[in-house]
Amino acid sequence: MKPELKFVDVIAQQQRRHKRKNDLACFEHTFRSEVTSVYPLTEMETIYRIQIIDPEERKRFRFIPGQFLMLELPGIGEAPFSISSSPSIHGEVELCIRKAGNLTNYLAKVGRGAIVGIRGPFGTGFPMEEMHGQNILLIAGGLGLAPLRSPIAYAQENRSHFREVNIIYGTKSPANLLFTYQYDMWSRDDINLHIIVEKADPSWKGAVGLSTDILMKILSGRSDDFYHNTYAIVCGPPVMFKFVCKMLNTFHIPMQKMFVSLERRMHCGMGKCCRCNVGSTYTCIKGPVFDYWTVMNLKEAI
Amino acid sequence: MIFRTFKKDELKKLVEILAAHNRIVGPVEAGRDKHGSPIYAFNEVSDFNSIRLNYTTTKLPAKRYFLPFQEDLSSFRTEGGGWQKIIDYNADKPLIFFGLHPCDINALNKLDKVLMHSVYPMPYYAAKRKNMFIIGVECIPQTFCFCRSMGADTALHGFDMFITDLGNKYFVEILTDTAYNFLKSIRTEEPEEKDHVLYMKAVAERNKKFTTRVDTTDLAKILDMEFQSDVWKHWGEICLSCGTCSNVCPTCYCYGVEETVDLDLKGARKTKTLHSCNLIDFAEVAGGHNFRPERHSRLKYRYYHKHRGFVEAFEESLCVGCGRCGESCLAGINVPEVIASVRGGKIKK
Amino acid sequence: MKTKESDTKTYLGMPLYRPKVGFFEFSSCEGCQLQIVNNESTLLDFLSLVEVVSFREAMTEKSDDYEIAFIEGSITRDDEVKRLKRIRKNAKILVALGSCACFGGVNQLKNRFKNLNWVKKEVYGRHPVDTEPVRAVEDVVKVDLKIYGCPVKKEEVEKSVLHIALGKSIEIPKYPVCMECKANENICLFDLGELCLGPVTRAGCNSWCPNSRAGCWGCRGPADDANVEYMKKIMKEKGFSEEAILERLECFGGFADFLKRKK
Amino acid sequence: MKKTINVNVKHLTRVEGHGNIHIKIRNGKLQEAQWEVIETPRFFEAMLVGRNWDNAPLITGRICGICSIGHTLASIRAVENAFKIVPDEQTRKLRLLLKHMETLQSHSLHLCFLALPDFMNAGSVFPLIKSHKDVVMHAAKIKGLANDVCDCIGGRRLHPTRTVVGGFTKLPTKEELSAFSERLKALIKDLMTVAGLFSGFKTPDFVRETEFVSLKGKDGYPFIGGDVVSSDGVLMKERDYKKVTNEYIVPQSTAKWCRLSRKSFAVGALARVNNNFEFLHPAAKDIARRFDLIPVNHNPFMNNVAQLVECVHVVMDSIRLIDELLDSKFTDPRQEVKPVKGVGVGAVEVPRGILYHCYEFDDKGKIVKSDCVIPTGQNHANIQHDLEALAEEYAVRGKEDGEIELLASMLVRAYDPCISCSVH
Ligand SMILES: Cc1cc2nc3c(=O)[nH]c(=O)nc-3n(C[C@H](O)[C@H](O)[C@H](O)COP(=O)(O)OP(=O)(O)OC[C@H]3O[C@@H](n4cnc5c(N)ncnc54)[C@H](O)[C@@H]3O)c2cc1C
Ligand code: SF4
Ligand code: SF4
Ligand code: SF4
Repeated sequence: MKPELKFVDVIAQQQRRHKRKNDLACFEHTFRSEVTSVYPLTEMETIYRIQIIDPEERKRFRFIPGQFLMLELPGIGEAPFSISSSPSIHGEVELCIRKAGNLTNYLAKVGRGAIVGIRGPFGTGFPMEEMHGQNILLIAGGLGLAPLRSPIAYAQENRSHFREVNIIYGTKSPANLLFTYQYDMWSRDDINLHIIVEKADPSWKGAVGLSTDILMKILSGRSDDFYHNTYAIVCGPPVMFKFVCKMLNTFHIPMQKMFVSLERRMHCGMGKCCRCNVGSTYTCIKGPVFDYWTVMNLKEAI
Repeated sequence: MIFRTFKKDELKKLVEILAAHNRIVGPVEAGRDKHGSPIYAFNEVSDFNSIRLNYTTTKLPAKRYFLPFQEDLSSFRTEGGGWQKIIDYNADKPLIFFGLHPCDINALNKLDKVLMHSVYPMPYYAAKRKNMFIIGVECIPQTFCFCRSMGADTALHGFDMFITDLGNKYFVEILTDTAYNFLKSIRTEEPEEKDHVLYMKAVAERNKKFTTRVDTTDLAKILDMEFQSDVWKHWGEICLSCGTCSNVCPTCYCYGVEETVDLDLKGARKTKTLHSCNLIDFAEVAGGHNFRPERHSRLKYRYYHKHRGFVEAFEESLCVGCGRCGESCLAGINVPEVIASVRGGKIKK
Repeated sequence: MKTKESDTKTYLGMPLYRPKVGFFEFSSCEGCQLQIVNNESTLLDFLSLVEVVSFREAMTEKSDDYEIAFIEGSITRDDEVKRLKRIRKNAKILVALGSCACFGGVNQLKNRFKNLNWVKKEVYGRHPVDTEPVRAVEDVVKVDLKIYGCPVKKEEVEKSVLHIALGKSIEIPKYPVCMECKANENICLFDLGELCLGPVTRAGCNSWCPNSRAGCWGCRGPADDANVEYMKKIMKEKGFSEEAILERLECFGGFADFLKRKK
Repeated sequence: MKKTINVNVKHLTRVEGHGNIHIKIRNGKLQEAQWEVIETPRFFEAMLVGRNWDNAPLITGRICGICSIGHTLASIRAVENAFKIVPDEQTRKLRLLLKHMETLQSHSLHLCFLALPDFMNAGSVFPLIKSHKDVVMHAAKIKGLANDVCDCIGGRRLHPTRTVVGGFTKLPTKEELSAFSERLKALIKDLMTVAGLFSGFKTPDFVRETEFVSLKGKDGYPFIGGDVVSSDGVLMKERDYKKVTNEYIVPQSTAKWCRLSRKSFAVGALARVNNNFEFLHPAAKDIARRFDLIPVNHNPFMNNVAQLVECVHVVMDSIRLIDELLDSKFTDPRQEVKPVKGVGVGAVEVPRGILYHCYEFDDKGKIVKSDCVIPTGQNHANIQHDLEALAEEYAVRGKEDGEIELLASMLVRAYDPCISCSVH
């Protein structure tokens, strides 16, 4: 026998496995997808509807609210974005993207019909089913409404499963408000929508202040039953969720019932590149959705 | 485990036979430093005589063979508005690694945990790792290594065979049938009782030579408690943020991804480059916000990842105690001193 | 050179912008421009991305109708200031090409001498010559992009131009040369007993000099957050003279701020 | 006869650096012909004062981007001469090989990218990429190979990193060298194609007798060090270069001018070929004869041909050098350097002529004084006198402004001037 090593083909080896997360081929697997609609929301944010091209892949694609995708434009870049649409629609997602740098600026030039790549879904989501039978507080600040739009859609579609549903949405100014066209629809399904801006302009007739102002109003004077049976989902800049969560905590809403979504730099989405680590926890795997207790225990999270 | 012994001159024969049919990577002398001492490196070798079996530690681990500094994750052919993605795991041939020390074998075992045995295994690593045939050798402890403290001074698995010098012959542990079959091409013998005694003596001799110790008791907890400690500021002041420690570390695997378009616009590629958590842009996000803008916060993170986070996830730390980072650091920042200082020890100025 | 066909070039279906570019040299060795002509294997692809309208070193035609102006060299005389300001007016994007343009390059070494008259006399005797203290381009006009190096790396120039054409952002490494040097598996110059500024110099040259076993002289200037103060201490502890360290740091002008701060 | 002619070329193109041409002819008489050098001086000689010896090659290499290798080698030679270091044979051969490749790179750049458009009625090489793609490709191949060899031996093609006082920091591998040897052998065909193209061009007929200065060949065509010789019979030691160059300052130029036996002299490829024809490789001699370049030739436009001849010579000689290097056993590339108080001069034949560097050191190896004399600086006066004669002659022949402008520009370009370098 010749003492010669045989080449081991890992691709052939992994064919035997079926669990996607252990499948070697899923690492760089990209769903070729088409941008089916582009709708500008504000000067900075645009909503992109993206559909997986292959019908089989489309059928199999599932996600839970709170999860994110890696969106790729070959040669330009790849970046993580929260899925901003209803989990009941398969193989088609909406991403609300703010112009922030290389990829996102380039995306702003891409029109309907462009072919992009998506990988995912990745990360943890909001435990919507666990919340059944409970009150929910959906609190967003600024672009935080993007990840929140998916649980809102879920709450809307499954309205009967929840008790009281409150959405609190705050932005800097009326011009920054996202998804204005959907507000009526949200209110219609017995969802209390509260909108507040930090700085009004002459046309603004709504509330002015911080989202904590509204939260205070909603929470004050409620019964212990309310506090004990309420879940909160908080999305927004770190300063905002820090204050909101602190307030929720003073009303004794359990920290494990408050959920936040963290944003970090990400290059893989699969717990390999380490760029998203908080302390030494992978935001892409253990997060981006964390309960507040966990966040409190993470070094350098906020 | 199956044990054998063979005469010293058989080793050359074994390497020559293997070299005739396979590619071999081994420790060689890459140059001499200003004092005339040899500097070692892992390189592809074809001649047994260029292998330095009694090498101390290589400056860099054999990382480029399983975690290359830079590799393409995929390439694209772009035409009109469309594109096609082409994926290549960049492994095409098996490689024999001749002469890895226990720490470097243990480093691979640690990398396996995160890169192969966690969710989303990394095919680029797996493709190369599965094609490594490893012949380990016993090391000579150096003043800067503390593998013993990290529990990485002996390799129990992760190799195909492992040889120990018994004076006039080699003692070999055989872990895989491939290794067993390879050994058929030379003359080996069943070890006798006196070989076992000799082996035990050799190991004890070596163990006596470990001089540097790191106290790892409750380290994960202590690191947590000392998160705000001022000692980090001291190390941050002298750290150059140059990334050398990560580059020479056999277990550092963090990376960044960049996409580039070919100059002729006909293609594009997605390239992975090893990064270091000590580099300024490691945790910088769009808009310029940096989660770790200060040097000390980045340096601290490196220790947290290795000695706390990894422990939490895999019940062992991501450091084998090879001491390479401390040896290469121009500022002299090294694991034993940093950990001692976090535990409340004095810092040498 | 004008060609119509490439006006329709696209990438991923997006039309490409084909900028008109001009190359202009000031006080310099013209090596950075030469680096561009020196890229024999990729020159044609490069030229199809841009429309070169002014490049005195290579062509006779010239035009003031350009969008990107590549400025090579430092500014040492009044007529240069005027010319540079005129170019700034015409150009949408002004690129400082190479260390001379970015920091004054080796030329700024004459600024070491407080007395410019001594400098003039040393070279021209009593003959009158016109010269001013050397300035970097950004000390005279606004600079939109800096491409570092003495000389520049052609790959970096090509990439920058490609990214402008594509509308992609241009990223230059923020970390130091050591990172690339270790990736290239070089023996550290300090192990060989030589000086090297790799730990504080901005990467992007792929550790050009250390690859040749020659220490880095810092031609690309400091990396972001470069720890120059401590590096100086390290070099001194390794037995290098204060003078030798200073000569290195001041050679290309990139570390001028660090040297000033000390005084 | 044309009575009035005005030629004003501001910032002559396709040359390195900034220079202007002014010609004024009134009533058929030459009133003014001026070669004006307006380049900004950078004061390299002053910059070096007070700095350590190891700075010299690194900094002076930045005098010129085109011949940075030549500057580095001249600087190294000056330091080595001052410190009494004698480079060993291996270093000498590698340096010569590096030098050859710079010559090939620079000559091919000048011939095919800067001079060629004049003969093909184009403003630059860019349109030729479309119309004469094959020629441009041959030229790019020649230049590319030369640059690749420079990368390999010098560390990079421009501002070399491996060349130091005492030798090299790192050697090329023999595999690399032998691969280049093969590529160089194949390059002869490309050179012949370019030669074929140039043989179809008409060299303007213009002759002005001049003195040619170059290094003197001893056991080969001269490139690095040795005695200085002139076609008027002057013979000097390298260290006495000042007696050859006799620099002086003129108002119209920031570069200094030179003279020797007459009011001006010429250096460069033509001077070298004229003075050292016998040492050329036979293949190079053949090309010279094909173009009627027989010494002593006094037509400055023939410098282009001389460059072509040298291209052939350096390719042939490089193949020989590589063969010899491959047969030798590589030794330690770098000698130890011990500074000595004193003066050292290094003369090197760079593409455009003899380059001198001279430094004076104190006992610690600090530079006390430095001086660099650049080939184009030595040619300026000659260019001026050629321009005068050319303008006069062609005015008499009744040429138009445009034609005279082109001829005058071509004349200056034929010298392949490195203007910023000459001012430094
Ligand atoms: C889980 C998650 C969900 C997100 N959801 C949204 C969303 O719904 N809408 C939205 O507009 N933005 C979202 N972001 C932020 C978005 O990823 C960044 O704005 C985006 O990466 C900017 O990329 P760029 O190439 O345009 O910017 P550049 O600054 O040029 O980015 C270069 C690279 O840096 C990394 N990077 C930079 N900033 C970030 C960042 N903030 N987070 C992660 N990586 C970064 C990326 O890997 C990117 O490839 C999300 C981020 C995370 C982590
Ligand atoms: S951290 Fe340092 S000692 Fe530990 S494995 Fe890495 S290089 Fe070796
Ligand atoms: S040689 Fe220079 S660049 Fe390379 S590792 Fe050493 S200090 Fe850093
Ligand atoms: S190693 Fe240093 S001196 Fe050399 S090119 Fe890079 S930055 Fe410049």
